[in-house]
Amino acid sequence: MKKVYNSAAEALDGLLFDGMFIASGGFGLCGIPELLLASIRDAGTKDLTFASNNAGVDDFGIGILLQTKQVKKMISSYVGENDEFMSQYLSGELDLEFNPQGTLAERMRSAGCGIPGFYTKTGVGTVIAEGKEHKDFDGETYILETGLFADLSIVKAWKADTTGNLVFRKTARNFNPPAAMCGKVCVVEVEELVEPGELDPDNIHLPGVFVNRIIQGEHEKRIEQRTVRAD
Amino acid sequence: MKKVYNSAAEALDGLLFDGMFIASGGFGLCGIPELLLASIRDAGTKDLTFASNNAGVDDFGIGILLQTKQVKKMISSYVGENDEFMSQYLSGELDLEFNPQGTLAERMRSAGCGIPGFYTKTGVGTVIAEGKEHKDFDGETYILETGLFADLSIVKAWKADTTGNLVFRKTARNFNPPAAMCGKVCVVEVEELVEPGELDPDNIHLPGVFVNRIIQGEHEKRIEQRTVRAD
Amino acid sequence: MPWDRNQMAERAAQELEDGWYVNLGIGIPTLVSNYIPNDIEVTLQSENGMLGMGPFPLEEDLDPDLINAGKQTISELPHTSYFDSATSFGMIRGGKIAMAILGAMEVAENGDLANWMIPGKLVKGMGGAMDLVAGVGRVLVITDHTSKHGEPKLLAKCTLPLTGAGVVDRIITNLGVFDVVEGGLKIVEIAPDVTEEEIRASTEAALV
Amino acid sequence: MPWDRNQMAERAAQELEDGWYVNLGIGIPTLVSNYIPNDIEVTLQSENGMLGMGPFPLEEDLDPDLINAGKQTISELPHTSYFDSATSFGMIRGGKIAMAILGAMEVAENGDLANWMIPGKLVKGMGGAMDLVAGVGRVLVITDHTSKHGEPKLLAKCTLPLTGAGVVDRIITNLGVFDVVEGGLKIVEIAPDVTEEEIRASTEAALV
Repeated sequence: MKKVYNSAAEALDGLLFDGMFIASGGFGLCGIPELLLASIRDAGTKDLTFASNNAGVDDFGIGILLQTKQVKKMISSYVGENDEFMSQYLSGELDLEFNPQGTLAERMRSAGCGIPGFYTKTGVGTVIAEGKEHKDFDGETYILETGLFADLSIVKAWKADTTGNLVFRKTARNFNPPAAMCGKVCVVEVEELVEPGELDPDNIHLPGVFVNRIIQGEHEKRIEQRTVRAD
Repeated sequence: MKKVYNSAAEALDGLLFDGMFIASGGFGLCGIPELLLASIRDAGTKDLTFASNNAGVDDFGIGILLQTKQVKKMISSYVGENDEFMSQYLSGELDLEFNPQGTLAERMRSAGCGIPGFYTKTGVGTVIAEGKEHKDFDGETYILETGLFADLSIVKAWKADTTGNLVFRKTARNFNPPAAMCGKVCVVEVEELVEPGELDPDNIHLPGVFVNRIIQGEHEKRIEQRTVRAD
Repeated sequence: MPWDRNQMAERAAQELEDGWYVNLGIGIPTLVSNYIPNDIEVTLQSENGMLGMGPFPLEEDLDPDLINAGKQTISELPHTSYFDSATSFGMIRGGKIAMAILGAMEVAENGDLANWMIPGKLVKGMGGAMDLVAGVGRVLVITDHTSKHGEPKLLAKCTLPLTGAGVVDRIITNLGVFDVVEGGLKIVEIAPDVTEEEIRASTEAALV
Repeated sequence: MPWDRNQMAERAAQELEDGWYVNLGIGIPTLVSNYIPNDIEVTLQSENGMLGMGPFPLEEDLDPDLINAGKQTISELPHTSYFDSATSFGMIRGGKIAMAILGAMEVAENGDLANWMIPGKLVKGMGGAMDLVAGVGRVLVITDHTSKHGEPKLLAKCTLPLTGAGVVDRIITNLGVFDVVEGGLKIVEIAPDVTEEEIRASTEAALV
């Protein structure tokens, strides 16, 4: 069973359809599946729903799919870096479901772990709780949040072996493992592809069972807020 | 804030009380907090409830606390390796709550992650589901399982740095991370204690925020089923 | 002649597909690993926190930190990964494991499985079996067709506490291969020199 | 004289205790890290998946894979650890983070906090703020006492969508320090040369 594909287009072949639900890893522009996003733009797949913590910037990340109006709905915790997003949202072209960041991450992990619902205190007493089931545990009130079951997961890792074992680097890990877990199919792009045995089995961040297809490629890895100290 | 203590007794000082609920890591005799268990036996703390996948064998692991009749109740998935357990259970001296193994692990993780309840398909239609809330999601029936909030977590790791960052080795990881997460206080025993900076920050299996006290010591690491192949 | 333990395991190995992640229970299911066809890649999961389980270790490689779910010492492979129990059952419950191959005390014609407890007698616990049957893609049971006392194990209804309700997909016994279908069990294959009459005589479950 | 931004941050840093894990929000809360007393150890959490956040990096150490929750490039420390977002919010929701220090648009006398949205105007999202205020041990708010237009920010009731209901423990403004107590806000400390009358004049919340 070969998991390694030659290009993003090849790896996504047969997986894309209009109206589909895609979960994407990344935080801001850090650790985003930039090659797969570009390939989805090129494929022209429409009416997409994206679960992704952010919406990229105008010309990078999910932003490139907003420019082409391929996105119908975003499920995100923060979209403040994207003017195109704002204008499409305010004009009613784009649907938006805000999720608290931890709730979004847990909804992804839950779906991947066969958990269709869990209770959390996050959002109780806010607009987030409206219409959701409330339940008391030990005298405190919690709300029911549901698993986010996606048609496709697209994620970015640092390294993979050919069996799909993944390793991430620093804060580029972020949403990638939970996003990888919640899709029916998971496609991964990596900077470096190695043979089985080259990764330490104690330090696999996401085991290959969660990964279906892999591509290796060059990454721009754009920095969003360049901040340095003097000395 | 010093997390490193000189002995198991010192690390447990002030934390033990009769009737308390302790979550323990380990699977079979692999990765069990043997030094802390021995220290709890020496302390003589009574009427303990233990959440632990197994109950050890007669003279090792939680078994040593069964011999001294310090355990009132076990929450476990499999206790088949322990004659003392069986006789105390059948005579009514010991209370037992069977949890499916995955449900037990997730109940620990959930408590540690502030999730008081989650739905699972595991156990639907079996004795495990009796008396539990049933709920349908997308046409399938699930049962509500609750977080296991313990008074104390006792776990065994391979290495720790002095700030409590933990690394486990091979299958000795098992229940240790979820057990560590679910206690009000978490005490860890390790084979090797290192300085901050000696562990790879990308490969910390459990961050120090989950760890309150650490001891380093010699471990017997007994093998339960010694199986080898000829050549 | 009915199949022996190894032949049942060999037959079960034919159910495996290339690229699958599979969990093998204790007993005959463990033997399946000896018969995985050479032309497919199958990765074995051990629910205590390992993917890519290897064979028993050489004497000099014995490692107390490396055991399988049956608590036996084992070895690792180049593509092995280790993880904690919550993650392990995450992949099980989440349907990422294609198949579990398990033993049985009783299987009912509706796919109910009992393999963990005899009230008042055997109180060991379900371990990971309930999670496996509820979560994996396909549940294959390997069991002798009858008990040591000659009693049928494929029943109209289980008498023992269930491991899972309606969870079994296929059963391999020493007498043949059976699918759980609408209305009962369907005979898929019969072991060499075994007759359908013999099967019917030792089966309580409806055979359709 | 009322406190300036740095003085508010310095005052906030006195709230920290040895051994605490703390999450600092964007804006003035970020400045708190400059004033952590030398005799205590405080570990900063960045909710995008890092414990042990260091200062901004040197030019030559810039790393696109190493950013904080404000998307700024940062550096690591010897005891740093990285983890995924589910684990990150696990420790937040699970109460392992002792304190969050956050900014505010409005705080109500009952501890309600609004700091994420102005309907029809500012639609950026709550990020991790709702999880933080619901989960951490203690919520400290740092905010100017009044808005740019001189309107009170400590209110009888929030007018904006809430980040959390009844979640704030203590508030540090440029005029003083306030605790959320039964019946309203209690003045804990007054900035130098500020009078209680000035505070009362610019506060809508009940001061008890």
